[in-house]
Amino acid sequence: MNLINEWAFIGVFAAVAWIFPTLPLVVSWVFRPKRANAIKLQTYECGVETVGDTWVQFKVQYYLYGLVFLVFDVELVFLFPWAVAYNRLDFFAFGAGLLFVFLLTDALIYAWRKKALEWL
Amino acid sequence: MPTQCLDILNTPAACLISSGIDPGLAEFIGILLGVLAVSIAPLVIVIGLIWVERKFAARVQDRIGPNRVGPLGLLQTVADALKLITKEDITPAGADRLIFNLAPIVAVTSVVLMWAVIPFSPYHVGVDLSIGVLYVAAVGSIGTLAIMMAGWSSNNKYALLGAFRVVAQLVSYEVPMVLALLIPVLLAGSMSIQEIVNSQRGMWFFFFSPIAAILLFISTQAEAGRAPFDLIEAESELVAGYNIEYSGMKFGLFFAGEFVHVLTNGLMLALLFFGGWVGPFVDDAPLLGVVYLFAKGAVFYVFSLLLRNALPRVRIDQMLAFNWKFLVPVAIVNLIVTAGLWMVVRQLGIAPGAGFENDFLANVPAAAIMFAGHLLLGGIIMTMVRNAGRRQRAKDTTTTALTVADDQKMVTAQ
Amino acid sequence: MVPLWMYLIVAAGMFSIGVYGVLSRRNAVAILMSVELMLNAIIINLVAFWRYVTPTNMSGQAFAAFVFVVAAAEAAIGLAIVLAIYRNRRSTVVEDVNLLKG
Amino acid sequence: MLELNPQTIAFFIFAVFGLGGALGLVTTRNLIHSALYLILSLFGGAGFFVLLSAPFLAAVQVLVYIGAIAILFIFAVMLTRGMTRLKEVVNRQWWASAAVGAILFALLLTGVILPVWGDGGTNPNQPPTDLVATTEDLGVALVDGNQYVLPFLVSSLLLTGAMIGAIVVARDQEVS
Repeated sequence: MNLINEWAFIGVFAAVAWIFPTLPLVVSWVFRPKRANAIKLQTYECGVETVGDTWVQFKVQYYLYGLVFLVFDVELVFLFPWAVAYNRLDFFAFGAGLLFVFLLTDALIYAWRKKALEWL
Repeated sequence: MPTQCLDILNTPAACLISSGIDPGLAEFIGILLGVLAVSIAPLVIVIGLIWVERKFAARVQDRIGPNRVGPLGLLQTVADALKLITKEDITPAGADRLIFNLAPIVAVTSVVLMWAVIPFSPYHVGVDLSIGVLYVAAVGSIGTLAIMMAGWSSNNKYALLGAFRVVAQLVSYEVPMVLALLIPVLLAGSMSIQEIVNSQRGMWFFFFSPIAAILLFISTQAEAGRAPFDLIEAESELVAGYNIEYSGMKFGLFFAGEFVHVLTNGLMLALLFFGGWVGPFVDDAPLLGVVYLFAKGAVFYVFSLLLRNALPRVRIDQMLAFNWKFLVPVAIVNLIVTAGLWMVVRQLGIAPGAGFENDFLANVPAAAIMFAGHLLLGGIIMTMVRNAGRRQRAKDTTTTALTVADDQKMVTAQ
Repeated sequence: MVPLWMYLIVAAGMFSIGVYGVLSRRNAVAILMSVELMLNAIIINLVAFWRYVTPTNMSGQAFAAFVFVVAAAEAAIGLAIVLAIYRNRRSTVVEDVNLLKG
Repeated sequence: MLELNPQTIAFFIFAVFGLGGALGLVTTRNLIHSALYLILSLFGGAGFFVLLSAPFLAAVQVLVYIGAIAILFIFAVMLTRGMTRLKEVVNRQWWASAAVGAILFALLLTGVILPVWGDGGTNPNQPPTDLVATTEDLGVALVDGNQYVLPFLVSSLLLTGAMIGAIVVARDQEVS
């Protein structure tokens, strides 16, 4: 199988993987009772009507976790080609990878020291 | 040129061509058959898994579990599915309809898509992508998006709050997971999962890097949202978190997605560290590979069940601290140590060279060195954790002792 | 295969739409999203030229990978600034951020 | 001119994803919808990378852009409350911006794309070879002393700096 054929498989697979969960939803839509009223459609918040906008503000801590994750994710993705080629590499390349990971660790240590990883 | 029809199970396209169908169409039919076989499998298996899960939990809790519908309650899941399908489905007022309906579909799709690259035997594999491992990580990260969509579109504060916490958990645990996935890639020199399994014919990668295998198990457990990391559900605190507004089949889809995810994680762990379909006589009878793979995957699945039933739920701050202050540093050190040891082993010339990957004995010296190195590393980590725990406990006891003394003083003063 | 110019047209279209978004949107987060769109168009261009001109050389993919890094850094810093401004001014509309206007 | 094979069909699907997502992104009022349109557009880009035989970059696109950057955008939208549904989406000079975009597109068309348009262009419209460099070659190139080892390390430094800067800027002052 050549490259494009492989990905054609993934494409057809994605389409089928999309259809499979849709199918029960459609079947359910056909068979299920549809007798909605205002009370049923209320937001489920302990029987009390929703107060204010749902899109309330959240603390910035969530953003910091996302941020640290983003930086790590990008760097780890760079390590994948390095790991694939590892059996062809020499000590110099190992050193380069090591330095790369050390710079990454720096960022983690900084975030740790600055308590950006604490759940406050 | 008429291609020989060797094996209808392995090469359906060739068989169709030899029976006189247009090659392009035959190829397409072949792809479609493969897709259907691989994508139906997880959805059928999940029906059995739910039964296993309920029976297991029941035994742990000294109950019988489902036992009415069908023999041993085997058809209970089918009855549940029928009930979910015919149940009234409520989309809350103010919800973002399109995204609300899309979210469960995306959640299931992201998990099922992983099955495209799982090799079941030396010949039976959906498609052996050259970037297989990265594909699994990438497809898995779409699941995070589904949860965000579900939480936001429900127009419910609990749902949004739950979604935020879940996404913080999922993205955090993705870091040690990807770091652990790097290890088999590094050892095999390829991201293709089939190739990774092939290079474990002599020796499982578990013996080259046991710590990475443990890291992968823990982080995938969190990725699938299983106890002790089941803050995704957290029925008692977050009233079910992001899927609070979901009912009927849409809720069922989230549920099914979680079950398939746990099994997929077990299979991935078996493939990347425990040899996948490798086992005796697998070259003579390729279908034995399927049995080996699922047996290995089932072990991890049952272990996951055991953890779920035995452990209490952790708090979110403990969970995130455990990830960023323990798992990620350990994973980074593990990567450095594994890469360094592997380099040393190669320079010493005892790494199993080309042609000797299948030989168990040729792998022993390299594996022994790397296993010993990892044992040492594990020992150091455990000692550090123990000392840190002792310090913390010492601090805690002094503070509690003070407060107790203060209380007594206040009592006597009164 | 699909000829090169078709990829270039799609990339140019995405880039131009991104430019429109940057210049016209009022919300800072939307502006940052448009910048990401422009960077993505650039990556498509790099990879398309790599595939059609020097497919055996690594430079195209390597540059694309570095653009990914820049995009990630841009998103992280840009959104952090937006959040900081929002904390002080209770707004993410760029026209409201006129502290330096005197 | 164009033969209708699966690859061409896939190209057009991804082009619709990419351009449709881009248009949706700049025109939608709701910022969460904008972020989802951005994801659609990026998904089209990932499809292009697959068609261009760079599956590694496609996976990176999904993992980094959709899995991390888009999530960060959604977080930021949620954190800036009340800004999700602005009455006026665009500023007063939107028509000027549209003109700038259109002119830029026309310039790109005449300057870059016309020379390679059709079969008579100066640049090849068919790739010279089906042989492409693999992820392994990329890995070797990234840590080769004569190739990209410096950018490789500098990119790590850039990300570290970006993270430190973003943490300093984004944190609540009262926390420290």
